[in-house]
Amino acid sequence: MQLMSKTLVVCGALACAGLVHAADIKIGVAEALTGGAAQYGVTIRNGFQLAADEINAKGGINGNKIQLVIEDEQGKKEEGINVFKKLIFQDKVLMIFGPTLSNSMFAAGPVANAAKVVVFGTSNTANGITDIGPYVFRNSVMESDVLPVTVAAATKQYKLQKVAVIYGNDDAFTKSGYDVFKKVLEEQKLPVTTTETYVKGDVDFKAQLTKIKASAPDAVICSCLAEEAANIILQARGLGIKAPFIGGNGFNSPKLFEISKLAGDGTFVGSPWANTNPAPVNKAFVAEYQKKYNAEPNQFAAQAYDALYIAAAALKDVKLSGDLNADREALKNALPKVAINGVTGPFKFRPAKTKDGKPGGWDADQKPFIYVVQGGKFALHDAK
Amino acid sequence: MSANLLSIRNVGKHFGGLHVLHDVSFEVPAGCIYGLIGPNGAGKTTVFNLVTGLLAPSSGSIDFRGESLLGLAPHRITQRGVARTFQNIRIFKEMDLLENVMVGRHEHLKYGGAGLFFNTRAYRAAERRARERALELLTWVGLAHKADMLADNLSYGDQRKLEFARALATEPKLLLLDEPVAGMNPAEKTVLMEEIRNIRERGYGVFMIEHDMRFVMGVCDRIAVLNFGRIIAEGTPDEVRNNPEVIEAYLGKEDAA
Amino acid sequence: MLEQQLLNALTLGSVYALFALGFTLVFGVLAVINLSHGAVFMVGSYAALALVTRLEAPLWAAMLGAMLVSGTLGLLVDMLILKPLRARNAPHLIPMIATIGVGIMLTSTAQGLFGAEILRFPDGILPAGEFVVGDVHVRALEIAIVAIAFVLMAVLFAVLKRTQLGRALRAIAESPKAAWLLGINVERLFHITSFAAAALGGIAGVLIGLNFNAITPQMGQPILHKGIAAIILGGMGDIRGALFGGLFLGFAEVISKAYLSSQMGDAVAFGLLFLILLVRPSGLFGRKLERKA
Amino acid sequence: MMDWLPGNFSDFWSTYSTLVFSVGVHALLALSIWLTLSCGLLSLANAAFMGIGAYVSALLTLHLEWSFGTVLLAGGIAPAVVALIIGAPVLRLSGVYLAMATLAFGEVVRITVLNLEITGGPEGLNGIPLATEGWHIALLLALTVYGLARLRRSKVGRAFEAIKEDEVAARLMGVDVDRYKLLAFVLGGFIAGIAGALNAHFTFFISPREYGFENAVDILTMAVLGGTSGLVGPMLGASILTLLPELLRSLHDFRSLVNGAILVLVVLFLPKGIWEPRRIRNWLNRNKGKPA
Repeated sequence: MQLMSKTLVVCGALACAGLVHAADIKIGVAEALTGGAAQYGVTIRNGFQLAADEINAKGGINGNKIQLVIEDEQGKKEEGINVFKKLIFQDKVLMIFGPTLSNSMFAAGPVANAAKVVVFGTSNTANGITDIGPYVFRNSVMESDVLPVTVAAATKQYKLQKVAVIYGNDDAFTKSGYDVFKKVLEEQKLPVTTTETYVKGDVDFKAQLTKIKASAPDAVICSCLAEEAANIILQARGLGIKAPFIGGNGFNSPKLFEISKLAGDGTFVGSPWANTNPAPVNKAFVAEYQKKYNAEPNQFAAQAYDALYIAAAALKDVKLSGDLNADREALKNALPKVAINGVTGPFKFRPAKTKDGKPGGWDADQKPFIYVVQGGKFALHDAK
Repeated sequence: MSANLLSIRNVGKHFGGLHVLHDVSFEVPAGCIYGLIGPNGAGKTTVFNLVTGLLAPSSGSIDFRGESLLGLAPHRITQRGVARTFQNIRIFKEMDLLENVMVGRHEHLKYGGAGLFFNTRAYRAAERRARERALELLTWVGLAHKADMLADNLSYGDQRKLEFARALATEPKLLLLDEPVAGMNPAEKTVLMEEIRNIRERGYGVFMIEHDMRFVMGVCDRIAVLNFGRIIAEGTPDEVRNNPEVIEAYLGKEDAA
Repeated sequence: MLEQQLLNALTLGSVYALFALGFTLVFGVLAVINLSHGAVFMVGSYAALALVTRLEAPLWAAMLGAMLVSGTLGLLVDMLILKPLRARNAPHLIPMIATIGVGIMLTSTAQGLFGAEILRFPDGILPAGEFVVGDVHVRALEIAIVAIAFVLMAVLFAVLKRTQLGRALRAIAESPKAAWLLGINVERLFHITSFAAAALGGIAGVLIGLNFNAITPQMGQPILHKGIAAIILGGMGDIRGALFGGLFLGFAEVISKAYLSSQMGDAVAFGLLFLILLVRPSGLFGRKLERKA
Repeated sequence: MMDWLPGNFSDFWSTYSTLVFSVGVHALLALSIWLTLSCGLLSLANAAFMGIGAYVSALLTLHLEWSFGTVLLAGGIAPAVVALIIGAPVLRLSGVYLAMATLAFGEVVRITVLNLEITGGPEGLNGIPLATEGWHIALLLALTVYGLARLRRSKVGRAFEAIKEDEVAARLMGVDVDRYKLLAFVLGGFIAGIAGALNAHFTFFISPREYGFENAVDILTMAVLGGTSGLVGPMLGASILTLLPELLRSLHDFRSLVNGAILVLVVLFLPKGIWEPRRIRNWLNRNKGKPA
């Protein structure tokens, strides 16, 4: 019921916007709103919606209001392609945000790139996303930018000698996180006592954790989604593992540490966003989100929120001609010049390094925050 | 060359501890209608299952036209020239009559995948011949006018006839009939008796299990009697009819009405 | 480490067994592979959660409520879907597909009502006790799960062996037609079985939801696969087999994770299932299937 | 006047071409499972066969740059060979046991792909070039339908039907039941593999999660929904289940609820699937009797 009424509100807002302003800027949002990935997709949509409402309430972009065309891509690759095509060819949107999963981006991204339409991912961290082509942008910070800093900070703090690793080996996100961890640990010459895996849907990690315990690491590195992370931390403490955790992007959920309570204390997390970031823009975002959706925002909502402001900043410099192809091209050329200070901190793009040297898209150039969990809350870690 | 179509020698069969057949031996000569009778549970259908390869004997040998059938898969035995009908009719109910009979032609259709895919002349000719032969058999059992009806819609008696035609379609040298007249009225039985004789005239051997004594005695050239898994008598109908052991064990108890 | 791993195996195996009990009961009596059992399990979790959070019911009441909700659901599925299919003698594939549809409906309804996010039981509802013996750690809840799995199995077994109801159920499992000829009200017993099996699935959902404290609309799917593996390993339709199969699977998984590689856990479970089906289609503990000639 | 029509059509085609491609690929998959069903075998291995076809073909394209024709052929042959190897032991099972064994086989395939280096593990393979065109799918679907239609009317089709209805009677009619079951299983694997290869070359990306249990069930559902008494049914079922989510887009959160409900309702009220020639013929005949 709650969701239904939300949808109605959204529709109502769209209808009004459509009536009042002829020169709306149509922007496609393709996220997984049903299915397993919906838990991310829904908050991402909320982030976009919040940003769009704010921008429109302040008069839009150069007087033009933003109209979000929201479609459900179900977290499936074919649906991703279908939705992208619908947005590009039928709804004739200026650009597309999404899709939720890297997998869907690998399938749908080439469609947008071939049609010369900007596609902007806010939650796609996999390697190779921006290899797809020059129309592909993302503000999702790659693990390879975050994890080296996180591991270095934790090593310094805890004087780590050896660590154990656990990751989900059937998920693209956690597996690629693990690959980065592995590289970082090799580079920083930190020995690994044991490497354990689990698969999606697992709820019992005790067999792996018992092995980890027996290997007596100084810390446990965990490339996991938040949903599994809480159980992993709790079960580790239940087995008597006292070593602190070092988490990847998936740990970046305040809810996670509410659940795991003090069990998660001491955990190092590197991430582009945390709700305790004291910057005023972030405080306002957290409060507004809370008010609008009666739930705490997460990283995915924050990145979506920032992404729309990044696009808006680019659109301010674009003189919309009404010729869709020209406008799409102009937006693509304007985006790389954007630099904003958003809820995830200072942000700008950097050109992607592609494997074969072909022109690639644009990755996020953003410094991660390093947090350490204290009393069940994120606290900014002072690395010095 | 042996004149015997089927030789069963010293065959025993047991399921776990349950002995169904003991040392069963008899011969079915060529050009003969042979009957196997005996009380319920005597092991008659087991004999059929052994001959058709659905079961393997625990001991003994089964030869068909001088070659052993042991270890052959059921379809190989059919290809050698043994066909059968079932006590509880097993036609293909969701297929029409013509298709039912054409399944029996299966092994006689010698075309490969390419001929099938490209619809070659040889393929069409083979299929046409099979259809003609199937229609011929349906005509012979009097069902040609129902050729494109679903087998499921046939009456009980017609289903038996269809099973008959289907078995004949495999061009058997020996036809095994499991209670062919069960559930038939006297008029139908008379017709069937004629048809079974006809089959013999056309050069087939017939080997049947039947409870109906009048029918068996009327149509069979030779009869074997099975009781508690053993052959207790074998010979012409007259010999069997007068065998005291048979009268004692079988005819005496069950009124041959 | 071995002691802890054996304990881990025992709890994981009990979780599988707990789920498999209802699953195998339905198969044994109704001869239906009920692929909505995973969703029913999920519904049990959500029902208990809703009772605890929205009505502030105590845990025991929430558990009873969850059993009632999921049991009723099972009963409805039987009356509205499986019964008509039985009446027209549909081949075994058909009810299986129907239950897939039911599973999709339930999962999607749960997501519509509760959202896709992970939900958790509030603090303080969980029995928090923990025991430490030497280096081995075990939580009270885990002991409860193991105990409940064994007790439920024993109760079910006793009901089947000792009571009139059980004899009737076994007669149906043997041949519904013969049971009907003996004057047994087969339909009523099908309803009872469906209710009981779903209620068992529901309570399994609550216990496992409590233990791992993660409730999502999709939570039934992975355990459904393991449940299928467990009942095949144990012999389909066999109550003891569900427990043996569940435990066997739990041990196989934990041991392979502990001593081979944790990547092997699922590969071992399904590889084992595949091989055992080829060698012994009736399961490790089941009676040998009689194939009709 | 004239220029809006093609323009409109090209927009339509740009928007929906992938959807149409998916319908074609799903039709092939539904036909592949129809083949085993027509032989009385409930096999859930087709999603795994599709996956093998998709991976083999994608790897050949990415690493060896074979031509698309040979890639497609290899994508069909690879799962057919796997089917041939596992067929003999697996097909001794029947009913739900066969279903469960093939399901387990599918899981083993998925986990293997997940843990191999060359398949990219859970991250899958991306950057597969677009090679599938509409006419490829149309042609292969037409060839498949033609081939299966010819098969159905031949001794092979009669043997399949006989095996489905009564295995013992079929054996005693001289049908080599084991060989024909294997034929259906292997051919089904071949068709599913081709479908996987086609799919991999228009979606740019493949990953192990696309070939799991849910997908096996989806394929089965298409065939059963459409009806398995002929070739039209599976194709119809595939079209409906592919297009339905698009048509139901406005239902948002409750879309899959409707999907599940349709499945249940069809099973309850159209036991032989939507396309049942006999029922439709009867209905037509009844209408013919009435004055126009």
